[in-house]
Amino acid sequence: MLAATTGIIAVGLLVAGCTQAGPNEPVGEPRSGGTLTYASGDAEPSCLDPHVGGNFPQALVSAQYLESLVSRDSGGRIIPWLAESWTPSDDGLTWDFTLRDDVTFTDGTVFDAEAVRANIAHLQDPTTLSSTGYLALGKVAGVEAVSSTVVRFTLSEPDSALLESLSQPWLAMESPTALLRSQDENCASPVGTGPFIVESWVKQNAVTLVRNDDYVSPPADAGHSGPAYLDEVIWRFIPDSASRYAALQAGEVDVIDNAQPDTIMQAEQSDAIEQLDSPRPGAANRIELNSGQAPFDDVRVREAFIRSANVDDAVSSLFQGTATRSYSALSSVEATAVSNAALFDYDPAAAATLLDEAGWTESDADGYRVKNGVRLSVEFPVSTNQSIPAEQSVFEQIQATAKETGFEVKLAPLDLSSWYAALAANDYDAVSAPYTKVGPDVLRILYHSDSIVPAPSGYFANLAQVSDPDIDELLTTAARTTDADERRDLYSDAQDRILEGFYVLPLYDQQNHFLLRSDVVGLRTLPTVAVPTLYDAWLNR
Amino acid sequence: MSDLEVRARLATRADRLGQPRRLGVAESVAGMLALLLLVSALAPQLLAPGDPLGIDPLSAFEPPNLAHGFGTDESGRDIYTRVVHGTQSSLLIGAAATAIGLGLGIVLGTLAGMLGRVVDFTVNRFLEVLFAFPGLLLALLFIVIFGPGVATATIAVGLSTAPGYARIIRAQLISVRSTAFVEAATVLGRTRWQILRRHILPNTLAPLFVLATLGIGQAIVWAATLSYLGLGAEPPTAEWGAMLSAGRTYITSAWWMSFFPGLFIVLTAVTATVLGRGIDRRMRHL
Amino acid sequence: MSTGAPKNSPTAALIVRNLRVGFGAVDPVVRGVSFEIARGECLAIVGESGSGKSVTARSLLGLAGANARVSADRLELDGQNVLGLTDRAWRARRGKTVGLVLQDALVSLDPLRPIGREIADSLRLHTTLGAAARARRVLELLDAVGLPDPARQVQKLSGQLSGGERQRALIAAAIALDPPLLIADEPTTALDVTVQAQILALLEQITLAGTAVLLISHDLAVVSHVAHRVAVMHDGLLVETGSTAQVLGSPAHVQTRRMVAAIPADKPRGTRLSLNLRAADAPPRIATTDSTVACDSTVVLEASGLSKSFRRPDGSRFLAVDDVSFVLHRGSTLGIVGESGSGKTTTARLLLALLQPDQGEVRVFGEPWSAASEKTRRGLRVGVGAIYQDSLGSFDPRWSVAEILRDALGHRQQRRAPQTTARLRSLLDEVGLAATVLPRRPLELSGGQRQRIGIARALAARPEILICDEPVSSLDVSVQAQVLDLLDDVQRDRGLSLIFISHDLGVVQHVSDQIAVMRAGRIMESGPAARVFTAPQHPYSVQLLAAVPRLSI
Amino acid sequence: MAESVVRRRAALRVLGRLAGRLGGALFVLWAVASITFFAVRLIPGDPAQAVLGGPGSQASPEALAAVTAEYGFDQPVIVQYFAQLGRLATGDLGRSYALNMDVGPLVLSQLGGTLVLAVLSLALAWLLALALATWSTRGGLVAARVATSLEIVAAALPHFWLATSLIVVLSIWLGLLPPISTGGVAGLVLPVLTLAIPLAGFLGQIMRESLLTALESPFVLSARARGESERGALWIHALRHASLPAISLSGWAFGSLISGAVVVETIFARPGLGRTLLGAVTLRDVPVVIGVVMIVAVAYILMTLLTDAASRLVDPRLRLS
Repeated sequence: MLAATTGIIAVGLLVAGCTQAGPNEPVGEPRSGGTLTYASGDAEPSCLDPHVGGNFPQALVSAQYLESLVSRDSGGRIIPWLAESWTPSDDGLTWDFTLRDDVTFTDGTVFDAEAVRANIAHLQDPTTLSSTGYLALGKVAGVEAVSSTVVRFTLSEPDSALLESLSQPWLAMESPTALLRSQDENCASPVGTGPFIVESWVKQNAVTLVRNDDYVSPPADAGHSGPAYLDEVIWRFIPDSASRYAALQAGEVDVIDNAQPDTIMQAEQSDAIEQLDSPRPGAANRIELNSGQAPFDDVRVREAFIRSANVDDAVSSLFQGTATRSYSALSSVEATAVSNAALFDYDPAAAATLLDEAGWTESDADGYRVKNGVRLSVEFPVSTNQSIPAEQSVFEQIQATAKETGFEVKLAPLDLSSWYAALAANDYDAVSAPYTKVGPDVLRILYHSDSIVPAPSGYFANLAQVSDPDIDELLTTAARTTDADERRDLYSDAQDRILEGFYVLPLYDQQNHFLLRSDVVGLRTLPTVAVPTLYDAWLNR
Repeated sequence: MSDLEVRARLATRADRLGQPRRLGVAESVAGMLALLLLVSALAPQLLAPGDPLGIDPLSAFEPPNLAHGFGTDESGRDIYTRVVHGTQSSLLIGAAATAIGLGLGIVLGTLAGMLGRVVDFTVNRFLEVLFAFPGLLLALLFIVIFGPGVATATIAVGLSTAPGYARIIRAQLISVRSTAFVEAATVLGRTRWQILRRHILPNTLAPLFVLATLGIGQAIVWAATLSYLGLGAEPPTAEWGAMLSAGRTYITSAWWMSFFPGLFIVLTAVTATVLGRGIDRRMRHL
Repeated sequence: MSTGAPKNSPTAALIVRNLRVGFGAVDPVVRGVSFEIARGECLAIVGESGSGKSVTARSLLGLAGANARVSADRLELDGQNVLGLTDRAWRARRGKTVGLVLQDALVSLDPLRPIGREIADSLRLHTTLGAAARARRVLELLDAVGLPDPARQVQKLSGQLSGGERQRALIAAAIALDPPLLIADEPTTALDVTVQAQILALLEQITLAGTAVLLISHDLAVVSHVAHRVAVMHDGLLVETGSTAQVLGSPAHVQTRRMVAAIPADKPRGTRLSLNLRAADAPPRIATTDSTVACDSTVVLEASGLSKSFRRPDGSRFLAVDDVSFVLHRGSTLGIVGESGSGKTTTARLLLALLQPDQGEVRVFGEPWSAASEKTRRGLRVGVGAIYQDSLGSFDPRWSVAEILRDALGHRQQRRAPQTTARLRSLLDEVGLAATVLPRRPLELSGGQRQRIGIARALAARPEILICDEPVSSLDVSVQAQVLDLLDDVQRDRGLSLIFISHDLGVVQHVSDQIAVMRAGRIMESGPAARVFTAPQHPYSVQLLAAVPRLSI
Repeated sequence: MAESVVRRRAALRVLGRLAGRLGGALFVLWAVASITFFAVRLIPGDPAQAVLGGPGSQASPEALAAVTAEYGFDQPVIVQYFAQLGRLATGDLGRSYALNMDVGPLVLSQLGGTLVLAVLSLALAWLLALALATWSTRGGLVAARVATSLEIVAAALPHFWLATSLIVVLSIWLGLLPPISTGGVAGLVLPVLTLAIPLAGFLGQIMRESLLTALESPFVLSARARGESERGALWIHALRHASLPAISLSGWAFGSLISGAVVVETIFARPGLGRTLLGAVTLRDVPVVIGVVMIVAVAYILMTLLTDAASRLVDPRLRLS
């Protein structure tokens, strides 16, 4: 048992890329009891049910009380969770999931095929206002309960990403009885099968979770079985990063997320605080260049911009080694990620020649390039909600270095809605938009020309406005292909074309750093979307 | 009552222990500070030749040292340079906001004070309503509508100070209108217009100078607050409030990033107050 | 009256030898003062503002101030030396062996506390009396100072009492433990004459009861009633001390003479009040009918049936001026006299057309004045000048004397023009001021100078009528005398017609040809000054005249 | 009989004043509501969109339609206006776009925290100001100079800077106090200090000023002449006078505390109106903004009535006329 525990943690840490072994190793036998306070820097969700809307803050907290049909291990393989096994039909259009028969929701409702059907229905019901889950189920035509333990998904076309989609917290299973309640009630206290139960939620302050003593259904890669160790979890929302870290220092809280680079560096010095780094899956953090309009409709200008931006120095100075530079469109945790450093060297000279070739020959008083009277300027709206300060500083440094080559980068920090508005109005030349989704299928969402067509809300995911039939072709086939190797090849071809087209300037993985008091042991993140799970965590006090 | 009215009220209770004629130590210091601020606003290059936006990633987060008196920020920019260059935008915002507030205040106040009961009543009700949005609330409401940014923040601060100015000006007008010397002028057979021009307006507007001085201090603090809340000027603009909100992130590791801009805001506000009091004391003693 | 007690009598309640009081570095304001007061004796220290009389009084209670330097050869209260007492020891004496009554009880009693409490304080501090006993004593005291219906009054705030009642309450507080010595600092200033008389009577009664009373005043006439002995203080020294009769009857020191001469009451019209020191003994000019401008019968100003009412805070209206009529003949002076609230100031404002009457009208030079529109009136205004009580307030604080006068001359534009400067000089000359005042602001001038500037401004427009509202009531007697003389001169030289409004019968009697006695907005009695003052008909006039403080020797 | 008449008149006057006050208050509320309503109509963009959490939500057209109908955004503005007034009259502040709950309960749940903060800060500010004022009147000229400087500087301190400085020094360097509100008393110290210190600067100046005036006034002189001690002069006479202007300032002070709460609650992660408001402003959550503004307006009006009553309590003269 102990061996298993540490072993698994070791695996988890391999991924984490940062040892959680503090000075107070070796840790003793896990002890039950105690209250853990988690301080989240993400915005407080407006609804604790991740079906509604579906953003990362919801994923973070709901992972403590909701569980999905499947999960993913640190190697990226899909592993059983609430579903013990699954079998796709040969045409890939129907999937049968065999469910655990020993699981009940914390309100006593039995977890069965009917429950799954109800959940999928709930997700696809427009009045639920689901967005993430809704999109992920785009190809799911229908769900039926074959038996109490077998549920069948019928697809409109093969979907190689189905399992990855189902592994995400936004598609987690909730008690159908609870789902019948009004949305307000369900938002305030969603009912799942997880190791903890939502006890109360004081808006603007904290969510209180208590242990689910009847818990039986940890994912296959969990550190132990049976109920969680912690009695209680206080889930606080402290948006101000400085206050959050100070609170951790003062021992007011035990775990914080969205740790800023400088605080991570401080934590390295301190014995009392440990770090847990677990990059998010899906796309890397990158700057997308709007190839849909001038000046970036010209590949030479796109390359020139990328070559003129000194990203390496910016990242090293601002992230102080807490983030590694990425040369890929995908997160480094994606097995299928293709990385090509050569394309992204900082080379002002090359950039200059490229601009000359592209016709941006003259330059004006301020040293900016000009082409027939038009200054070479780049509109760059920045979402202050989605880009942490360090990242905004990276942009500022890119602005500064690109200036030397003659780019005028106009940074415009905006609140979320104005930012979306700017994108919807196609009022941008460069933009950075994180996108978290399990698996390489994220590429289809981000770079398939279909995604240029705005949703009713005006939002569209293909912000680089990549419109390349070949890429479309590759991505669509990949999404249909269930054979792993074939799929990987298709995706790597697609990535090559995207990278070589200089549509994106990769920066680093979506940062996902946690800091914890060193007496918090066994905390790990789910390899699905890298949200922490407190199931294995215990207090070594 | 508004911030401004309170400040004004405090200022005009001229420091009883200070001799009116003699220039107090505090005032001479404040005077010099004001001079420095003006210089750094008009010709920052004289005090800080560097480039406030010039980055130097390799010397980021340096604590105050000989090379960088106030230390450096996350991109290795020199904080001293930025603070000095920030004076301009900060003072400008403060001045603009004050101008807006004062302008509106004068219009409203004069309307109320000069155009008889009905107007006075209406304007007063209107002001009462505005006062139900204490302090920043009016500004925040305005920002909700027109979105954040330097311009809106400036206007917002201006708007939320306007009622204060208006009420003071109105009161001043009314008190001057009923003074003995205005009556004396009537007795000397002066026309309304002459009296307005020679007595009422000068005696009403003179105190506004003090008000404006105090007001700028307050406006700067408020504008900085808005920037700090991320609703005003944005980084990397060298504006004190914006610098503070940038520094806030690193407060646990790099206190100097927020300390020095804040210090300058406080200094400016104090300077404004002391000068305002000084000017006021002189004005009422001759 | 008794001519004081023998020196160094054992019964002396206060002995002061060579008292010196100074503040900061400047030379002392009290420069060696010596006097004593016996029980049952009333000594009056008389002096003008700045003579150091109040400081003297305060230092007798050890209240000269934190930064005051007090020294004396001898300072004994009730036979005990009080030089260099600790604050604690002083506190034990204050209120017990010496009581203090300040002027204007409105500010001398805590406006937030019922007077009963204020009076009970000294009992609380110095006796072991219980609350009930204190309450009883307070009632007795209020009764003793002649406050009607004490039981109701004790609950009232000083603001709810009339000036007289207030002053009585204040005295009651001071004599609560009946201290051997009572110091009364200007106890009757700012009171109406009739009330003043009552308070003086009260003080006299207290003296008779055996208390030593030190009366501080600027007004010889006031003290002459009650004081056994008078000490004249000037520039920090007692220049003359002696029995009231002797000091006032045959003043030895020039300062005393100046002050005696300055008392206007009973001095015929035209008599000089301010002594010309260069010719100190020049016989005062005797008033003759021809010495004043021949009062022809032409009416320059006429008020007929004037009425004006105002709204009270609670909405009810009250008549400030009620059917007032009079005429002003060319070259003569009409004195309007009345106590506070009699409506004289409202009348003045009506005459200046700063207010519109509800009924009746004012005619000037036979022309409609109050009835006319401001526009047409403006043309006539040059003919009607005004002099105000608060001269300082009547000047724009931002203007220098030069600007004020230039404006009054209507020469604002031609600032440097020679004729302007000439006019300014002659004006200043006329009001007896040097050209050096021109660049200064009124705030920097003395009260007397300000009032002279006020007169100069009024004269600048060459008016025929001057309306003077309490022009001298805020001035020291000698200054008052000078200003009154000045008015007399300019009237004579320019043949002006004056309306002279004042609460001070003495002054009015001195300056007026015709007199109107006002009370509660109505004119009680009017007629030639001589007649009204010698043979008043209306009982109110009689009462008023009886109360006028005269030099009673 | 004259008595009774007087008393009746007095009673009528009181009633009249109360009625006037109430009317005034209602008017202000109505005006505030109207201004805010029409003001937010100026906000660009589809409100239905906002309800669904902004353009980012990728809301489906069905959802948009549903919301538009539910909130009556398709109605003419005037209809919506009266509907809104009606709802407000019944205490219904509408529904938050972002927090997806009714604004009324939300705001009320946040009100408590802010009130505690404001009241405590006001109290502390009073204490500080009083202490400083009394001390400075004792200590002579030097003390007075020191006091003045302290007050001016204090009054010039921006909340956000004071707050962060306090955190750095007291929590991070010295580790004395928790840097965020933990719900415990310790967590209240820093926020209250942050709000109280600048306010104390203002109150202190005005108190000291009026304290000196009172101590130099003739009635205190006569009290001293009666043998009253300095302490007596201070406590029985002067302080009462000194408190009057400060009391009348407290209405304003409350307002400034509310705006201070916006900053303080954000920095110290305290639940409260200020933080709610700021969140709503950044998310353009209009109903919440209106709700908070309305609540603050009500609180503000109540506060002014309260200070009014307080000064009547201290100053009997006000009770007379």
